[in-house]
Amino acid sequence: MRWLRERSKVQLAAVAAAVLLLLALLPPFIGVYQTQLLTYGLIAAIAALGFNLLLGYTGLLSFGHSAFFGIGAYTVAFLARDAGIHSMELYILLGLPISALLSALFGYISVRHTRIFFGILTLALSQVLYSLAYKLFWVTGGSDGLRVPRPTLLAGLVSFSGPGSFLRFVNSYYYYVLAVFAVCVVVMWVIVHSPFGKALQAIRDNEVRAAFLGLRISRFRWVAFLISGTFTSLAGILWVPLNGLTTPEILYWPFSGEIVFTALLGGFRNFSGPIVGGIVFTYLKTYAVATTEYWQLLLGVVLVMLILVLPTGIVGAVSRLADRLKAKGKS
Amino acid sequence: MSILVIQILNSLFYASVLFLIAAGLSLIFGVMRIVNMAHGTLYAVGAYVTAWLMGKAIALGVPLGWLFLLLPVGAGVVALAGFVIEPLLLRPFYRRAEEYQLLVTFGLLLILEDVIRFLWGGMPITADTLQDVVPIMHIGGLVYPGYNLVVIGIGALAAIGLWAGIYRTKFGVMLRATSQDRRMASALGINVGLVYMSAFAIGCFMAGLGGAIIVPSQAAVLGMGVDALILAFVVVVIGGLGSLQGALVGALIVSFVRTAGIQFFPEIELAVLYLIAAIVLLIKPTGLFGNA
Amino acid sequence: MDKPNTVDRRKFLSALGVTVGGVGVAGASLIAPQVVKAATEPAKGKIPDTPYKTGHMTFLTGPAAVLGDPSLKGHIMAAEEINAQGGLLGKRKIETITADEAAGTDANVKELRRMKLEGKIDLFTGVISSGNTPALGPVAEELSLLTMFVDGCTDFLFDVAVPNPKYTFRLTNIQSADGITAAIGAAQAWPQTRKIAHLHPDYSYGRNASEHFTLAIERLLPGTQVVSESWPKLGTTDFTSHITKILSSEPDLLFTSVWGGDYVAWYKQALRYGLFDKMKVATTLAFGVAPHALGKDHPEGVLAGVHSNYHFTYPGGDRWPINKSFVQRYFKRWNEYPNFQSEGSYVTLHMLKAAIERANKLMGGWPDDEMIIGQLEGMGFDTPSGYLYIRPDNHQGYKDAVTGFSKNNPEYPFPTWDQNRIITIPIRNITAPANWPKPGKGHNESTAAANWIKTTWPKSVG
Amino acid sequence: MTILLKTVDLRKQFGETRACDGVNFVVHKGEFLSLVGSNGAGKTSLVNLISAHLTPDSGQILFEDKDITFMTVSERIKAGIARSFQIVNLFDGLTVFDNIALSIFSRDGKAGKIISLAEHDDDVRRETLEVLGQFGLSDKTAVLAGGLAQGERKLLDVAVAYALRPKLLFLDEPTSGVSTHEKAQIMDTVSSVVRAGTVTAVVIEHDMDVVFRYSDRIVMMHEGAFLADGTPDQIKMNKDVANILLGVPLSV
Repeated sequence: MRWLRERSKVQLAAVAAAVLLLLALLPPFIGVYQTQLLTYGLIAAIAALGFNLLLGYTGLLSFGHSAFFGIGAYTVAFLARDAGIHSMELYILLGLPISALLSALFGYISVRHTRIFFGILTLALSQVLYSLAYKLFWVTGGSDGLRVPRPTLLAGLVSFSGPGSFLRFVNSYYYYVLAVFAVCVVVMWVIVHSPFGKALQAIRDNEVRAAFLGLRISRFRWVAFLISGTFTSLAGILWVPLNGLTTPEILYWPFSGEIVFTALLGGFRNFSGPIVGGIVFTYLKTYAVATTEYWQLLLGVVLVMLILVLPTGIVGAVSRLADRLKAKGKS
Repeated sequence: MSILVIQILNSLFYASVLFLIAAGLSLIFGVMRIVNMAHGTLYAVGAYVTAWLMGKAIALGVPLGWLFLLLPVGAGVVALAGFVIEPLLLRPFYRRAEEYQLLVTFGLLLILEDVIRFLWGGMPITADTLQDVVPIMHIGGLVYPGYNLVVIGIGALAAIGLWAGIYRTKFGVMLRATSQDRRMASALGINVGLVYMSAFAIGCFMAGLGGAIIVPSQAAVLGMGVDALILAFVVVVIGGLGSLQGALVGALIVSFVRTAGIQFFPEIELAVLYLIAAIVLLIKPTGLFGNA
Repeated sequence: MDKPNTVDRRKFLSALGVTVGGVGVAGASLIAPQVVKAATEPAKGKIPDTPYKTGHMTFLTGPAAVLGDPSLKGHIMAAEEINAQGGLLGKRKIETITADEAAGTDANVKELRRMKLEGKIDLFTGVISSGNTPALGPVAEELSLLTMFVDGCTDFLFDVAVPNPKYTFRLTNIQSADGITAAIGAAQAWPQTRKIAHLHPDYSYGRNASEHFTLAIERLLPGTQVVSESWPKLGTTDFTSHITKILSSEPDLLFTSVWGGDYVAWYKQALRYGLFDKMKVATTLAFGVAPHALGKDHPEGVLAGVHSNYHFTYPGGDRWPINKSFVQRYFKRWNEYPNFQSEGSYVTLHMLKAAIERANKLMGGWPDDEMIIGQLEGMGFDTPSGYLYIRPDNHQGYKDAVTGFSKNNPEYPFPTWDQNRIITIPIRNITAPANWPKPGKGHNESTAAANWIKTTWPKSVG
Repeated sequence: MTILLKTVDLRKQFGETRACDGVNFVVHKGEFLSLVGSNGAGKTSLVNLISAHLTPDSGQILFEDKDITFMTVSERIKAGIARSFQIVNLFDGLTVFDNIALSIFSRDGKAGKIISLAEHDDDVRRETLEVLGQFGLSDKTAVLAGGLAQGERKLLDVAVAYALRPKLLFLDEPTSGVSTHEKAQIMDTVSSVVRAGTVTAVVIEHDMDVVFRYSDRIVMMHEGAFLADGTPDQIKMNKDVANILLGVPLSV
């Protein structure tokens, strides 16, 4: 029995390692542009992974996750501008506790409600942050946002200046983000397979019954919210140096809509759904914007079709297809 | 003193339009349990259609007084759009989780924004001829456009009409029954599909009417719907999703706070509105007049 | 003159080089008129016939499309003209890919990288929002991509975001010039002003306009006070409460930087509240939108700014044939009149063409980017709006700032400028000189211009 | 016999309806007790009050001589009261195994563990498999609870509550909605599990055959109050019960 369990885990690890290796080998073949786009995709995947702990595993639809992405991004921008910090590790080490604290605060307020009220409350809270970032011009730069110069990596061992530094940065940063991404995936995988993760899913499926197992529902939701917000903040932290600038746009509610879109695109009832969704959405939006001035229409149609035809998202559809093929192979 | 009177009138004017949008949003939620994110954009459609029709009518030499008839026509066009949207896009989702319903209307928002641009382009469209049909009024030493009073009047009429329609007609009984318990209503022989479709169309009509009456005093511009949606959200959050009185009181609160904000604390006017919404949600998550 | 740091206002204004009127000295800064001619001389050396790819980013959607649409039209028209002559150096046809600026700043950064790295563009141009150029400038530099911003006028771009530009240029006047030009126009026309109300869109453009207007007006009209401030969000269409607030403060002058669709909605409401009868109104961008976006009901006598850049009626008549012919061709092509965005993006391509031709004349063959940049730096160029100079130190375009007063001239279906009251100011007199310290280098003002005004401008009297 | 649970004059009213009208309910340790009565008699309300799903208007609930009237759900579960639900209440997105394991994690205070894999806890694993074995669900471990047949769902529902190892277990109609054949199977399983352990069980049940066959004692409720209380044989003899419950006198 134990052996069986271990075997399936070894299989999973093997698949994950293969994907990781593939991702690691990609840059020389796809060129610098695709490399940086893929970096954006991995960052979006981290954000969606965090978001989905709430939607997919806890059953809470947050329409305000832009807040956490923005908290991460603005924290880095403030650290860079006001504290003169230019090390990626310090951004992460200082940014995470700050994000966790704010996520805990937002979560404490939000998890008292569920369903549509939870969604609207998170939306309202994120809009408070948005309007502050927008209005407090002298602190946040208003709509101009704040610039963040390229940080050093690995405690200052790798730094970027001089000619060709952009190309070097993109390549190094890709691996940096990939490593953080891998850690995030493992951590999130453990979380959703932990007793805590199981409890969240139980709460999602049946709140009343979960309470009659003695689980303290709102405490669990709160911790889930905290973890979720912190993950999404981490994505914001990683995003700023690549983008070079943060503006209130990433706090505005349509950006929250994009995060929801992302999770749905990949499939929020699957662990890997948001990861796939994050990467695919990054490409989808980039090429939609590049191809047509009616990109909003395109995204809207994709979204509606997705909900109509592929409610379980890409991963859900693919795994169903695989199941069907397997069943056919057996018969 | 006359300034105070005018600011109160301004607030009522703004509240009338906000009420029309928010009441539609609330009605749709109350009956169908759908938060319609495309609602602001439907309001914009109402504004565009009305302005466009008015331009055509003026070019055709229609007597100016008759232009008032175009206001309900503009709203009617949006209601017609509602009759198409509900069975086509929303009906397949009633049995699905509410996140799908939310997202499908988000998709609709994206689509409609571009459709507006495709049909009418990027330039603002104005319809201010209608505004000048109504004489300018004098309040103290200041002037005030009489048309704004017409808007306030329409807002008040719409509120009364909606209230009467819901609480004093047979259709209203069906509407309320359906909103209380869909299955029970269906068992009682109410055609739930038709009620849903009508509720959605009435909601659209209200949004469209909001757009139609505002466009003569402002202009139809791209992006007006997204802004309106957020404010309508604030209104229904404060008043209570699904409650008509809530939409009315919420609209009044939001527009008076906004006016006070503009007058006294212009720096944080916007943040204050969101904060009020967040505080109401904290203390009474269902809003001042809502019930879960 | 009682104190050394004060000066008579009239003398001050004339020292600034302010001129009023449609003719006369206004033309002084315009160099000898010459029509944009077809390249008659054949190019030297071997020129590839591959297309020259440009990426034009502007607002194709959203409320700012009202500016983006003319921008793209100007660009297309210039490309068509150049291509009709066979292309750049007679060989390389200009190809354009467009991008929607409304996709958001982060999407714009991605799109710029895509255009260069995947679309292999040779030139990046366009951009309207002052929120976007500071994001895109550094990206263009890191990509080593020749970039000629048409607008996105914030001082912040070359003051802070890209302090030592190599690949990045910008053609329109900088943002600080807007507020200062309006202040000079107002001080010139309405010296009796004492009480001023402000109405600005709540983002950096509005902040900048307000700050620089106030700095300048404090020196031009000492003793004025701000009696009311309003900051509607960009995209606001209901201004009734703002208007009432302004009326309640009973100002002599309202200064506003509201623009585009917001401005249209605003003036229509202000009209019905009788605002224009109660006070003078100075704007930075009333006439900045496509001219036909405004109606004949627009009041006369408003200081109608054009982002201190260009209005198609000036320089008017036959006095500056480049403009006359540009306006005619533009109208013929698009059946509408150009605005400053149209002119800016039109000029951008012609200026590039001139730089390429000059570089070719010097070295032969197709010039590399370094050589084109060498030609652009310090280049002077006759444009429809007058003489444009690219300062070599900060790659910023400079042309005389211009503003005027609205008037309903019968020949146009929309308001234009009163031809007898157009105000021009030599740009060097309202911007910080070349080596003036940038923000963060010895001072913490928001712009170099702000620090320069505070340090050097006297206070006027009289 | 030791008294495990006792309610004192417990009252709960919904509008005009008296769901519990001064109920004095006693459960003895180790017994298998059935709570019967027609629909709306107040059985489920009583269980809801005892399990903290409802708060009483007045009265007292004593469990092992401690006053638990104002304890929260989780405190009562910790004290040893668990329940199942009339309408199956499972975690449909979790496997059968996880449904049970979660009960055990929760009971042992391990449900908050975040950085450890649930399936790596060997103690919990062993116990989960054991419970599944007792309820005859061993071959369904990896199936999602949502994919079970109705009878199996009923069993799992009981098993989830049972896995909390309560001292007092309330089962609200464990056999409703299944075929007669399955009913016997479920009740056999449940009663054997209960009797094998140290659990006291209170079952709400409509099927009098089932009630008479498995119960040690039967309490009959009517309109929010107790009508009868006794062994199956005593209840069978009670005329009132027969009148109300069956509408016909029983032939002796």
